[in-house]
Amino acid sequence: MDYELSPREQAWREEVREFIGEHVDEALADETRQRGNEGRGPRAQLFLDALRDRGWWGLAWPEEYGGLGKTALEQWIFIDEIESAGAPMLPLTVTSVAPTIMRIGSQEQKRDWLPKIQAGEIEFALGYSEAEAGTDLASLKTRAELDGDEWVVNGAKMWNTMAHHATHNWLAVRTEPDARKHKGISMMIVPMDAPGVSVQPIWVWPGLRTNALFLDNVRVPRSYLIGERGMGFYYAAMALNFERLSIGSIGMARRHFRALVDEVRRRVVDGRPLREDPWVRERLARLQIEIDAAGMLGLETAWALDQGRVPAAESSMAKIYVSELSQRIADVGCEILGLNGQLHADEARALAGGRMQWLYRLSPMLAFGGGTNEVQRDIIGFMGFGLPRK
Amino acid sequence: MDYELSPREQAWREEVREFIGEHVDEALADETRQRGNEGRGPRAQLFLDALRDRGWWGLAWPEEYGGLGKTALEQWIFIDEIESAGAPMLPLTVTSVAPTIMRIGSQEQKRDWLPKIQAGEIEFALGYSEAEAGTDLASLKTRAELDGDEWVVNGAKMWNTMAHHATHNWLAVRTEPDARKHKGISMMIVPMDAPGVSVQPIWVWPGLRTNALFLDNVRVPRSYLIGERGMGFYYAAMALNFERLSIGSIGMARRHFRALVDEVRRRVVDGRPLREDPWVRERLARLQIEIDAAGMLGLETAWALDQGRVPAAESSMAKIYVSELSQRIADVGCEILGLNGQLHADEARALAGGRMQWLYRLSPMLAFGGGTNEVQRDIIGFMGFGLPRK
Amino acid sequence: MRPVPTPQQEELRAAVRDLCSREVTVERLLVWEGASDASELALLESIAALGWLGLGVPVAAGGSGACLSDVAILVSECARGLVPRSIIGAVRGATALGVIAPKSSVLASLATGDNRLAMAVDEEEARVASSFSTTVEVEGGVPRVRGAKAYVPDAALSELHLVVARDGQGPVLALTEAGGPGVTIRELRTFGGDRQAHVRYDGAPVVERIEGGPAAFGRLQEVRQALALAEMVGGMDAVLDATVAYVQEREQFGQKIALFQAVRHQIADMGIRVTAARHLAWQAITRIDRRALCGHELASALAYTGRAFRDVCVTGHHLHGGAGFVVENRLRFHSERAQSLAIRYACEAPALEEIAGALLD
Amino acid sequence: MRPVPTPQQEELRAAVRDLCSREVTVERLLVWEGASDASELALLESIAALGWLGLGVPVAAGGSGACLSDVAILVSECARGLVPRSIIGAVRGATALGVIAPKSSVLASLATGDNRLAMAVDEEEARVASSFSTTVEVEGGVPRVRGAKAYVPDAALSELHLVVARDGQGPVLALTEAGGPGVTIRELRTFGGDRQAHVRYDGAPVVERIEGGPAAFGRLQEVRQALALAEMVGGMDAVLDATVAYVQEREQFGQKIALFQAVRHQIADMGIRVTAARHLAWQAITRIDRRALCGHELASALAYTGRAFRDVCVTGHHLHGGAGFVVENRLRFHSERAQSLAIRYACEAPALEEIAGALLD
Repeated sequence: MDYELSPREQAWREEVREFIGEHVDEALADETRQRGNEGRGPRAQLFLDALRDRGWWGLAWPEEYGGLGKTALEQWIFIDEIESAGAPMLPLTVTSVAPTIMRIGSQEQKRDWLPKIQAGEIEFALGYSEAEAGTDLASLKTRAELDGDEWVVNGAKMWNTMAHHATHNWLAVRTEPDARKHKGISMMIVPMDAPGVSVQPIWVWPGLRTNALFLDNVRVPRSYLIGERGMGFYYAAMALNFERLSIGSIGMARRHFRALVDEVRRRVVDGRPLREDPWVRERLARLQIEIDAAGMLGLETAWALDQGRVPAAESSMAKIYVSELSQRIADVGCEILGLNGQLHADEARALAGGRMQWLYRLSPMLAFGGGTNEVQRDIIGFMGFGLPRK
Repeated sequence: MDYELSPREQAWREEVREFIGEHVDEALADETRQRGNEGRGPRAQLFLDALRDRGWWGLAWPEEYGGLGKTALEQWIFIDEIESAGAPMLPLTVTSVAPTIMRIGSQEQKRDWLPKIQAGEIEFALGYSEAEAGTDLASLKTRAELDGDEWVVNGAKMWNTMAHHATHNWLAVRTEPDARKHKGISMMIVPMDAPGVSVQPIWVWPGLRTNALFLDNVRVPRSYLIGERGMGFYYAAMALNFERLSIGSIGMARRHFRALVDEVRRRVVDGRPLREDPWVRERLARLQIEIDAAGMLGLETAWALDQGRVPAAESSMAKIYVSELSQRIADVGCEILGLNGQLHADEARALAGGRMQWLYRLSPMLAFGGGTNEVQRDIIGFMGFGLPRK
Repeated sequence: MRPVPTPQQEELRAAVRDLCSREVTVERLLVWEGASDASELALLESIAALGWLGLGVPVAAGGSGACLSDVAILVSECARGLVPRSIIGAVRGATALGVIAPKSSVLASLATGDNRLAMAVDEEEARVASSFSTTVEVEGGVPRVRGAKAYVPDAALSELHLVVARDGQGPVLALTEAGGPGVTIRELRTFGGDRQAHVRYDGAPVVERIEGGPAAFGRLQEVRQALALAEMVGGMDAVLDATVAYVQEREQFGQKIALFQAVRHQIADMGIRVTAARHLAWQAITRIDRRALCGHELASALAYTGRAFRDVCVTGHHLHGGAGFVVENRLRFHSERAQSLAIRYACEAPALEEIAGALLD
Repeated sequence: MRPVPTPQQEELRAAVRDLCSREVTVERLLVWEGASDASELALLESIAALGWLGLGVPVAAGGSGACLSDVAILVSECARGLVPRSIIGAVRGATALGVIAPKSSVLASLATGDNRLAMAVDEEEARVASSFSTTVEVEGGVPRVRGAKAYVPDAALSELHLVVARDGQGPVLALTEAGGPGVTIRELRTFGGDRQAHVRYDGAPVVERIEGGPAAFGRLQEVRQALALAEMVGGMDAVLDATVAYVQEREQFGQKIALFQAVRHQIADMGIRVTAARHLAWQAITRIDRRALCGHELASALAYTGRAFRDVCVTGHHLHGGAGFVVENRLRFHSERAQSLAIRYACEAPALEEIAGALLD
């Protein structure tokens, strides 16, 4: 048994930390929070450019595509440090779409799309969910039909978060209406400037914007269907695999918890340091234990990936844990900060940067989004413990 | 809205308390605990006789059967006070079998059985569950076939708790093998001294004895089938109705909690009163809140019964709450008492009478017994909120 | 024992529900989140016209003289229907003053809605009254308030402030005019979009001093907490109902999600929490009403209900998924109020300590 | 980073598992619950013969000189297989002494099983060492132990006691002979059926004094806690495995109960707890082994693992229903050990306070 980072991993962590130390400050973290999904601010752009210059966009890419081929554990270290610093994460275009194209695209498709991604010239919104197909992705109805050498796409997508800034959409569409529902889906690229594409904003509780995407007889070249026809559901699952490390990352929760602890250390209430309050001590200690526990689950996911396994159960465990824990941190945080905990983050007096009420509003999404926690628990049962499926 | 007892209810509570004050002492409570399911001790017998002399066996019986026809709320007060005092509860013969016979039995059957029950001459074990039919009672396999004027019973029952002391068994048996499984069951009385009846002890974790009951060509008169053929499943459900107030009663939990609180008030650890320990204060306060909440659910069940409703959802809520809370009381109790909390109840030095470790062992049964908490939650969904059944 | 509303209370409830279904639209909720507008004022006037602002104000002072429990029914139903907090606050203010100062000269104006009363209780660095630094002292023959109050709900919307201060002995309660000299109001942006403010009183003259000393302050707190319990219970009911409806409507994997046992069981657990909270809350409210609180029961009701409301909201959001997460869904308004009410009225730590004290000390 | 056992550790594990499957039958568990018998002694001898008692004892003292992590693997697997606690206690005693006093003269006899070492740490009214009243003082030229120790595991079965006492300064560790003068052992009935006793030392002569002062005591506690973590993790694994197997075998309502989503989700939650606990525990064990503990991580591992083990047992019982409740079912032995281990080694309150201290003070 061994839980220590190797010297190489330790050095990598130091390197990432050093980079963060140089490129991340409170102003960047504030900008990141304030912009929400409103596209990148100037500081974030600088930061991401710096990441690209360093070659870190290709952190997880195979070396043959100019990537660094970092191990999952090294990726996990990177994600953990970035999140914990409150810096902007690499875009999904880089971490999810690109590696999928690398694996499933034809030589031509790779030649067409990867250089533009690497150059930061194009950016994708991810179009999986629909109003009636959320957790149950295989039920999606947006369809594409071949008309000569073009696909004609019709339908609507929900939660198409980056649509109002993206240049392209990475779309799951039904191309084989007669096949079984899991077998009838393909992945397709749709340029956002194609005629018939329209975007409608949807504002959600934490103050973030997402979108509904409408596709009305949108025509795209035949070659924009990436990989094989009918394999889209499995490609989406593959893409999920690239996100396993992120969805169970404890970095963000740890950052908010640290902000809360810092505030408690400073604060005096009723003439007494807040940190002497037994209830506060007990609550914070419990959260710390949970954070420690969640961290181990993320670490295990990374380790399992490096063993060449698909850590379905492990990453589901981490996802459940982190999402439910975030809710508890927010609740405890609000109560510890008291009435101040209600202040909007833009109020200068808001303690802990107003993060606790923001996390309170954000956390439900962590639990129902990305595959509800019910589905995650089912996965743990099936994949982790061999329980029978229905 | 009104949560106060009426003067009549208040007077009844006083009357019960006075009775308990006169007839219950620590020696009785100790005897009750020590005997477990090993039949009644002399003190318990005296107590139950006193209850009978007072006419309280018929507390819940209709007046036409010599009962007091007390309201559900009055019964709830009685149960709460008895449990909270640690006195022996009325036998199920009196609280469950007798009222069922009163409702479903023929005039002859009532004449045959009720006077003997009233006189305390006979006592029933309840034979519902089987090894493969626990929560899923309707799957029971013990069968009875008519042979002339006699039923011939074959099969086996599990968790037949009082079998080694009872004079009779109140048995759910399959009499209509061709009917749908819920429609094929009847209720039957089997004398324990009938040839072919045998009992095998089963010891369970809290140190209690229960039994397996074996029936090998046991012959009983035709008239021992009580009520209508094929209605047994529904009669068992009716009997459950009479137990709704007991299964969600918070009395026992409150008694154990009080013992724990008393111990904390007395105890000094590391030279400091235990009650000053912030962790202890916080834990006990939380339990108190939960006890208060559970109490309200029991009260609502009683009130709903008095409105003429079958409070299926309400009593399921109370049952879930009390069973899960008992586990928490035990856990907190063991930890508060520390190493002493492991002492067997027979050790004189055992704090709180050794009850915390006993409750730790007993509590799982409260949650899976009497219809698992999963089934109770299903019931709440269906009956309480109109959710669809499968 | 009658753990349900009386027929009269049911009538009141139905009337409120009816009003809310007409007047409290999602469109308006989104507007009111930003600021008071004409429709909010119109709703206030409708409610005043129905006599509801003065429901708990003594008849002699121009109110209906209903008991606190009736007001709690009103407030609970308003909370369920998402009536703006500023209006619930007006009911709260009038009721509280009606209870602690039934002969106050300003009561009549509160009952009609001509004036509104904000309650300035909390301070930034103090959670208990003994730490309050706001004082009432006679200066130049006039009693004046000096100090800063924080997170005062509707301070800028209200004509009158009831300030909890100290006069060298226990807490005292003093009425001041919001628009009077020496009062500075700085509005705050809160996550729930209600209208709170920091208020400085720099020698603001006292219009009326409430007699009764610490006992009056204690009673004020009880009344505020009773109405907070009513708000929480009303909100919780709304969240549970909405969620029960949603799981029977939403389909995934080819079936209503209510058919998934894991979903059903979450509904069951919400139901347990809501039921227990409702009874604990109403037991406390009715006993506050008849001044018959025993021991720790208010603390118990507050801690349980505050926690339950927030938990029920979290589960409600979870089961609603994306549909409940858009800003237009009523669910999130309830979730905001849940957090806001719990922070102000139902903090866990002091409740636990009070209960522990009752058990152990 | 390699959060799984080494191949050598897997071999050890398999060997223990094999031994347990042969020797630890339910019939024997029921006997051992009452008292040590010949079969328990025989098992102790087998284990001694395999060199496992001396696994963590230095080679120079006749042991195998394995690291603490290897001993933890052994202990974890013994716990999983329900090896009697008295035998696990013998491993613990030998290992602990091996770590804190690698040159002790009695070590060789512990490695062979000729002697067993009981650790007399706790006192009835004291939870922290600074409150201990047991002393070591020189009387008539001989250091002697005076005081009472409570809940000493296997006190009567062991030839030697390692007593934690005070000498006017910090805690000191002294070896005494259980059968020597001035030692009175009163056995206790515990709910888990293990063999604890209250022991009075009335001037019992010290056979050997362990050098190292408070640091040695600190190290002793770490080793004891590390092995307790190993025991808890082993037990938890066994409970989870048994429950996973049972829900796939038991049928109700015409289907395997594993097909009920509510059952599956309870298994998933058990799995999460067990997985997180396993890693927290092993991280702490391996860091204790290499003397590289950071901050609060031992406290965190203890609090989490102790709670998780008990919770997993409760869920295990729940899903087993009646079948797991009969005294013959192994499940309840694990549940007893879960409570017993948590009470002794993984109390929540001090762990929380240690973590809070690390965060806040």
